Amino acid sequence: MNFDFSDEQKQIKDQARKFLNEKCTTRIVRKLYDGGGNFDPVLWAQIAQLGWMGTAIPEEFGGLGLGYLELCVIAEELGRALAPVPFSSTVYLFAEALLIAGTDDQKRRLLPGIARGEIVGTFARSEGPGAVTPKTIRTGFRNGRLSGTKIAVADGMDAHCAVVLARGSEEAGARGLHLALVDLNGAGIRREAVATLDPSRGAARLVFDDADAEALGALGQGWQLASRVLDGAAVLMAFEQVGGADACLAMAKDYAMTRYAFGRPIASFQAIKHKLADMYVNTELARSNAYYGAWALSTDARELPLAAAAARVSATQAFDYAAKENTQTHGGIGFTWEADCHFYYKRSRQLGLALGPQRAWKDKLVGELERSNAA
Amino acid sequence: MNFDFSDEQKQIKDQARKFLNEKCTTRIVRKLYDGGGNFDPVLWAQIAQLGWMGTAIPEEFGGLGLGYLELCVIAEELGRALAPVPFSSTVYLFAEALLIAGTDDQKRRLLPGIARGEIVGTFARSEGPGAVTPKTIRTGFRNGRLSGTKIAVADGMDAHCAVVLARGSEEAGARGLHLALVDLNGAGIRREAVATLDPSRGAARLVFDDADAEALGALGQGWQLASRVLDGAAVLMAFEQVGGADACLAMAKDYAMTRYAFGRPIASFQAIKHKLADMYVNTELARSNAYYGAWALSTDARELPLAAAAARVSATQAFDYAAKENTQTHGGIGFTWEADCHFYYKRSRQLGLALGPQRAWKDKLVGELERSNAA
Amino acid sequence: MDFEDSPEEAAFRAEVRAWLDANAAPRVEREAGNPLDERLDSGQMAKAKAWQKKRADRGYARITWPLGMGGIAGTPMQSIIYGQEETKYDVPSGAAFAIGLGMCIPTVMAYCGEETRARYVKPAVEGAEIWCQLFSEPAGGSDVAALRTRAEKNGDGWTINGSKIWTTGAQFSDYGLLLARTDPTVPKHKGLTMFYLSMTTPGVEVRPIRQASSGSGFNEIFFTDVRIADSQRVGEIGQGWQVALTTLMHERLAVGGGQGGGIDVPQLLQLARGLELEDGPAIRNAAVREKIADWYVRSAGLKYTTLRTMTALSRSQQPGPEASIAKIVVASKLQDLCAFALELEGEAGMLSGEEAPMHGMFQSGWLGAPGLRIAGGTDEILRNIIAERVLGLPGDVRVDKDVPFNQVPTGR
Amino acid sequence: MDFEDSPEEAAFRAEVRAWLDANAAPRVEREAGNPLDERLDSGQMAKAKAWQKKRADRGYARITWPLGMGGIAGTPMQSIIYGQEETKYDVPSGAAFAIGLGMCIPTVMAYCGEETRARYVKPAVEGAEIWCQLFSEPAGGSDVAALRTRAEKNGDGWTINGSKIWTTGAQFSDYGLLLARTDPTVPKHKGLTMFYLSMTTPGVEVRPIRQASSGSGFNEIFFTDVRIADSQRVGEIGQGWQVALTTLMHERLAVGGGQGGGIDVPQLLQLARGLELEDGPAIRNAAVREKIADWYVRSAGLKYTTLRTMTALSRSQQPGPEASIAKIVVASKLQDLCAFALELEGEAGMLSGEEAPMHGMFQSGWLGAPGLRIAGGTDEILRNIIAERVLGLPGDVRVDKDVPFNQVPTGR
Repeated sequence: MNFDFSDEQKQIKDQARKFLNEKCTTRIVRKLYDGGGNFDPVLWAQIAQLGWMGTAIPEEFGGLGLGYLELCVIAEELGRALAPVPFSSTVYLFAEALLIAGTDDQKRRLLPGIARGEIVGTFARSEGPGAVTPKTIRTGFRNGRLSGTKIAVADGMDAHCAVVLARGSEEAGARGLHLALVDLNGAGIRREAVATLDPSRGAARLVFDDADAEALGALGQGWQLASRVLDGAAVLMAFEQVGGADACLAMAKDYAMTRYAFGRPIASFQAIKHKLADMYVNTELARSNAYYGAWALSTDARELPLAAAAARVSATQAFDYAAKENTQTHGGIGFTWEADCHFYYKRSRQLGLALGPQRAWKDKLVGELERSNAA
Repeated sequence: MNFDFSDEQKQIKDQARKFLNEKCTTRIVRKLYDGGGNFDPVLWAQIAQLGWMGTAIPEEFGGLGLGYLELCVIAEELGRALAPVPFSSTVYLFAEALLIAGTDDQKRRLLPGIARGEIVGTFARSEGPGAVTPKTIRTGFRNGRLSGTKIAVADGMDAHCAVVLARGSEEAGARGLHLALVDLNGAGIRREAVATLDPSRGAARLVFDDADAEALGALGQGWQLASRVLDGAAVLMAFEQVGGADACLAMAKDYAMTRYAFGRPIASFQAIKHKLADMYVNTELARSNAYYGAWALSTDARELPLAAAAARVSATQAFDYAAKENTQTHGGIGFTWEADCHFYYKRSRQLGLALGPQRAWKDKLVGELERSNAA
Repeated sequence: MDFEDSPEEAAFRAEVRAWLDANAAPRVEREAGNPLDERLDSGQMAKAKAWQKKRADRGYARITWPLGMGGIAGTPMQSIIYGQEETKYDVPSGAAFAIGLGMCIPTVMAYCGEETRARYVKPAVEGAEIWCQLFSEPAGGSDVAALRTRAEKNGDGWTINGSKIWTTGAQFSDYGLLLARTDPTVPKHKGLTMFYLSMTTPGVEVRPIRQASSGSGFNEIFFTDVRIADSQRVGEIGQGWQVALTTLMHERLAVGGGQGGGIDVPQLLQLARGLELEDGPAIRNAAVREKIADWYVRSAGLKYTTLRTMTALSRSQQPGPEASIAKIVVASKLQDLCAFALELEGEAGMLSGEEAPMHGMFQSGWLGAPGLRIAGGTDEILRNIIAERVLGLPGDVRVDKDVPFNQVPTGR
Repeated sequence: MDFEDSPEEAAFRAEVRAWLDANAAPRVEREAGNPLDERLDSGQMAKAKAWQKKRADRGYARITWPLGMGGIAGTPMQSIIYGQEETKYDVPSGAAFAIGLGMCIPTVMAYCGEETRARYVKPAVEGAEIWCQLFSEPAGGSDVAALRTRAEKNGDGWTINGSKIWTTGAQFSDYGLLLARTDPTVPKHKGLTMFYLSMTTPGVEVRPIRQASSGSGFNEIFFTDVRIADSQRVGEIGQGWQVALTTLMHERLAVGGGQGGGIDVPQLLQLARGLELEDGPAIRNAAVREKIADWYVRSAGLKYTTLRTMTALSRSQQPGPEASIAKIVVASKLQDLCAFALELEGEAGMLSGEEAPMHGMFQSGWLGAPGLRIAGGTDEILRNIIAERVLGLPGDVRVDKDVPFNQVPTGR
């Protein structure tokens, strides 16, 4: 039985944690909250230096060629540190879309820049409130021209390129969808910053008006490819969420141990103890589900869709609970702008919505159970 | 503002409680659990003596002609006492079906006997696992003959008569359904006792094989009439459920105050205090929703379907929670056969399923909200 | 059982309505907002004060108070009826006066001499002077009596040093009711004394607290060598906790309590009607319907609980303990319902402000909800209160009970 | 990261499989039942004992124990591998020996002299003698150390009076490990002493406890003037609690813990596929799907947590504290999932036994779940344990800490 990270992977994790502990305190998150831009470019440059963006990118495309397990442990630490950088958009989504669907030329053109931290990428799917289904994709992609609006696109103000899910033909449902690769600095593209719950993670409305774009992957395969990209991203983001949940538990514990009421630490009251025990239980379950997702992703297993959905749902639930009950444990002080609790509260929701809400993943999960049960 | 029972109604309630405290201890429930029959005939005779079955039956049909508010307060006390008698089947369902849909002759024939406690009645709707929808009603009622099977029919072993929801024509959906009134001692009827979760409330499988029956209410109105009957019964049963939840809270509190662990009453531990506080909150909300249902029932208000659904859902949730957490508060001793906790646990589920599960009532509730919102 | 006024209530309602008709315009629409971010600018404040004066002159400012003190010596039910009717008119909010009139002035009336009462009651009820309550401290939290702000006897007056927090309305208050520690060598409840003071006294500084939801309805107050006279003492030295209990009891008498900022089932229903999910309109989705029903029965349960309380008042009975449950139910419901709404909105749920569906109502509710679960008693403290005061369960073990305050462990 | 055996593990697995192939038939089907109602009739017991002997002879009865004592001095991982393989064969349950070998005998091995060990260990590991644990009492509950069964020194032996409860397997046990109070005048943990005794000693009476779910897996044991020798003492006088902690520590080392009696998501999925709801097949209903997903992630989370624990064992590391969470998760899930299944079944959900869908599996699980939430530590105690032992939070205030046991308040 070998269901854990290796010593080498754990070492990468420890180093990442040490680095972020030092370079990515919540002070830099606070700076963005107070209006300091969409992300922290200094931190971005530093982690590029460490090669993190290229962790799972093969060496032939300029990456470190390590693998997904290594990327998972880094993701957990980024989540714990609330790192305000366009990592998930660029690495989990954009680079993965290229790796999964790109031509050799497309990979050569973009992946080395990603690995060096020079290219920020994103993935644009949603066009407005409600579920994202093939029916709701109205952005058109025909003859190399892209037209339509995407909102809210994570890191859309800072991305150089995007992969866009778009309709290429009138063919019904998913079969008419393509993935389009677009340079966001080209003509016919308007970007508008949109405010989101989490000011430390920028987002945009992208308006394409006959913009130049190229196909990524086979035409008509857009929906399937996007699903596969999302599965991988869900696993990686689950590690970010587990890291965030873990950080909340640690914060809540530290506060409860040092905060006294009625002559005793509040950590000695059952209401607090049981709350923290529940946080722990949820977080451990989420961690285990995320590990399974990591295994499935790293082996490109048949079980990936199920494992990804379970990791996603479990991690979203754990981070939600930990973030809100961390604030509650802190009491009034936890609801002030000066406390860090709200950074986690807002991030928990942002991550929980970014790849689509729990509901959609639960539906997918049960679909996978039905399929595997029938098989 | 006059949203409470009157002093006279409260007096009826106090008297009912005093009477049941004395005559309906859990000792008689235990007798039935240990195999003493389907219900307690002595208690049934005593409450007939008090006229409870006729509370809402007009005087001209042999009842006391009081009203639904008076019946509600009695229902709460029956629920609190776990009274093992066929009261709900006979009074909330069977008698109400007659009052709502019966001809003058039918009423004259049966209501006086109900009021005297001589006739036990029931209402048969479900034919097996899953939802009860017009589609699932296969029991046929044509030319005064009834054929089909109903399960689980509460008090079906002891009832003299039943109202049966049956299909009278091939017309699609609800429009082909009738209510049939049938003497269960007639030819072509087989009854089999079926075990249920709550041994103190008997139930049966009723098999009709070309049995003699008569129509109750207009043909084709069976579904609508059944809905109206269920709405009323849901309100009345909500009072039973609130009574049961209240009893659980009282039991849990008494136990927690007298049970010591670690040198202090367990009632002083937050885990227990907060559990009891939650029981209280749920029960008070359920009580308030039940009161609104009582108002709607007693005035036959347009709001009855919504009020009944809310009362039903709220009371089911409150009793479920109170019954299971009462056992939990008692710890090991609460899970023994000798303790009374399990009587409430089992009754809570039995009542929660008897008129159809929460799910169906929630769906109806939202349907009503949609309608009133659209109006 | 019905929802009708008694004949007396109906007559009073008609009288109120006639007066409101003559003095105010009907309300056109109500706006939902974050319940924790209520702020008044000075223009609004002037209007609020003018309206308060008008109400006081008519005796509708504090209906249960005596004639000539802003009231008509009315019943609690009449007070509720007035409130019900007033919400139908476009009048300024009386929120700025709520704490002063609901808590501070009743305490002054109960514990101060004739002269002080004559000086302060009337201006307060007429809206000319606004009061705030200075009890909570950073070090106290749920343990209010563990406050550390010192009042030291200094000649014939007192010197105040320390700070207070979570003070609603301090920025526009003229006076404050201050609970301070006068003797740290006795157990915590025994060393407290109550005072009042002008918020313009030298050494008093008010700083707004910025909340996690961006707004700032609360303040932090700093006291640096603030000198006040002994005549500003309210009650005996060392009796501060008993005086404070009077104040807090008045707080609990207020019917209702929790507010969800106008975000509830109807709004969720509206959202669900407008959104498409994977399998069709959200309103047809069984999971959505189930949630709507769950929250509806809690909202409706609260609504009818309030009507039961009002019925008790209408019958001149003591209201039951049911009123304690409102905030517990409302705050968690607000948090869960808004989180669910954001899920329905999907990726667009992360948008805040006007970009989001329904003007970002659910985002704003979700951001404010953690505050609502804490302010005025955390969920946990409210459950303690229900367990102890309503159900009569024993209190927790009290390790600080008989210990001199300055020897109680503080972890520091 | 993978789920493969290491080469050593694979070799051991092959060895075990070969032995099982030679000694047992493959399992045909597994039956779900109520986890709390496990009982053995005498025929089954004879078979179980025979199989235990066979395993002991091979060294597979207690793999981590020394050679010649039913073990092969193996690793915890080998023990797990054996367990995994054995479940694939149709062999008698070893449940009857679990408490004796898992808890009682390790305590005997740790605290008793050579002679006693030589007498008792082998018969126990070979299944000839069965042991039970006599700690819990009606008066104790979650506060195990508050037990009241007295052992009084009497000449060169002891006289036992009192009663024990929740004793699993007492009806077929030969010996019991007994924790008794030898000095009620000192604080509760200090006045305890551990003994062992034959369950056939005069004055010992075993009565089954009937559970709310109808079954009776537990017993109550009464001691009336039971005489035992001082040589039956385990550890020093007054050291009983320390000895008991050894016993209980062995309990905690058991991997896994909670069992849902084979009622979980796959069974619910099967039910949902077969039922029609108002709007079509239950499996297509969004609310049903949401619940299935919620429970699936909890079950899967537990499953993979167990694999993480096994990985730690496989790597010869200390398993993490994750194992503590199993029963909390399983018990509540069982109760909620079964209640939900009953709701799906509708009015027919109230049927019990064979009349109900899927042989009444969900009814039986629902009836047993309250017991699972209590037995072996209530939900509340387990949360305390996680908070204190895993997270390192402080214990609750202990009013009975330094008080002589006979002066601790009991409410009586």
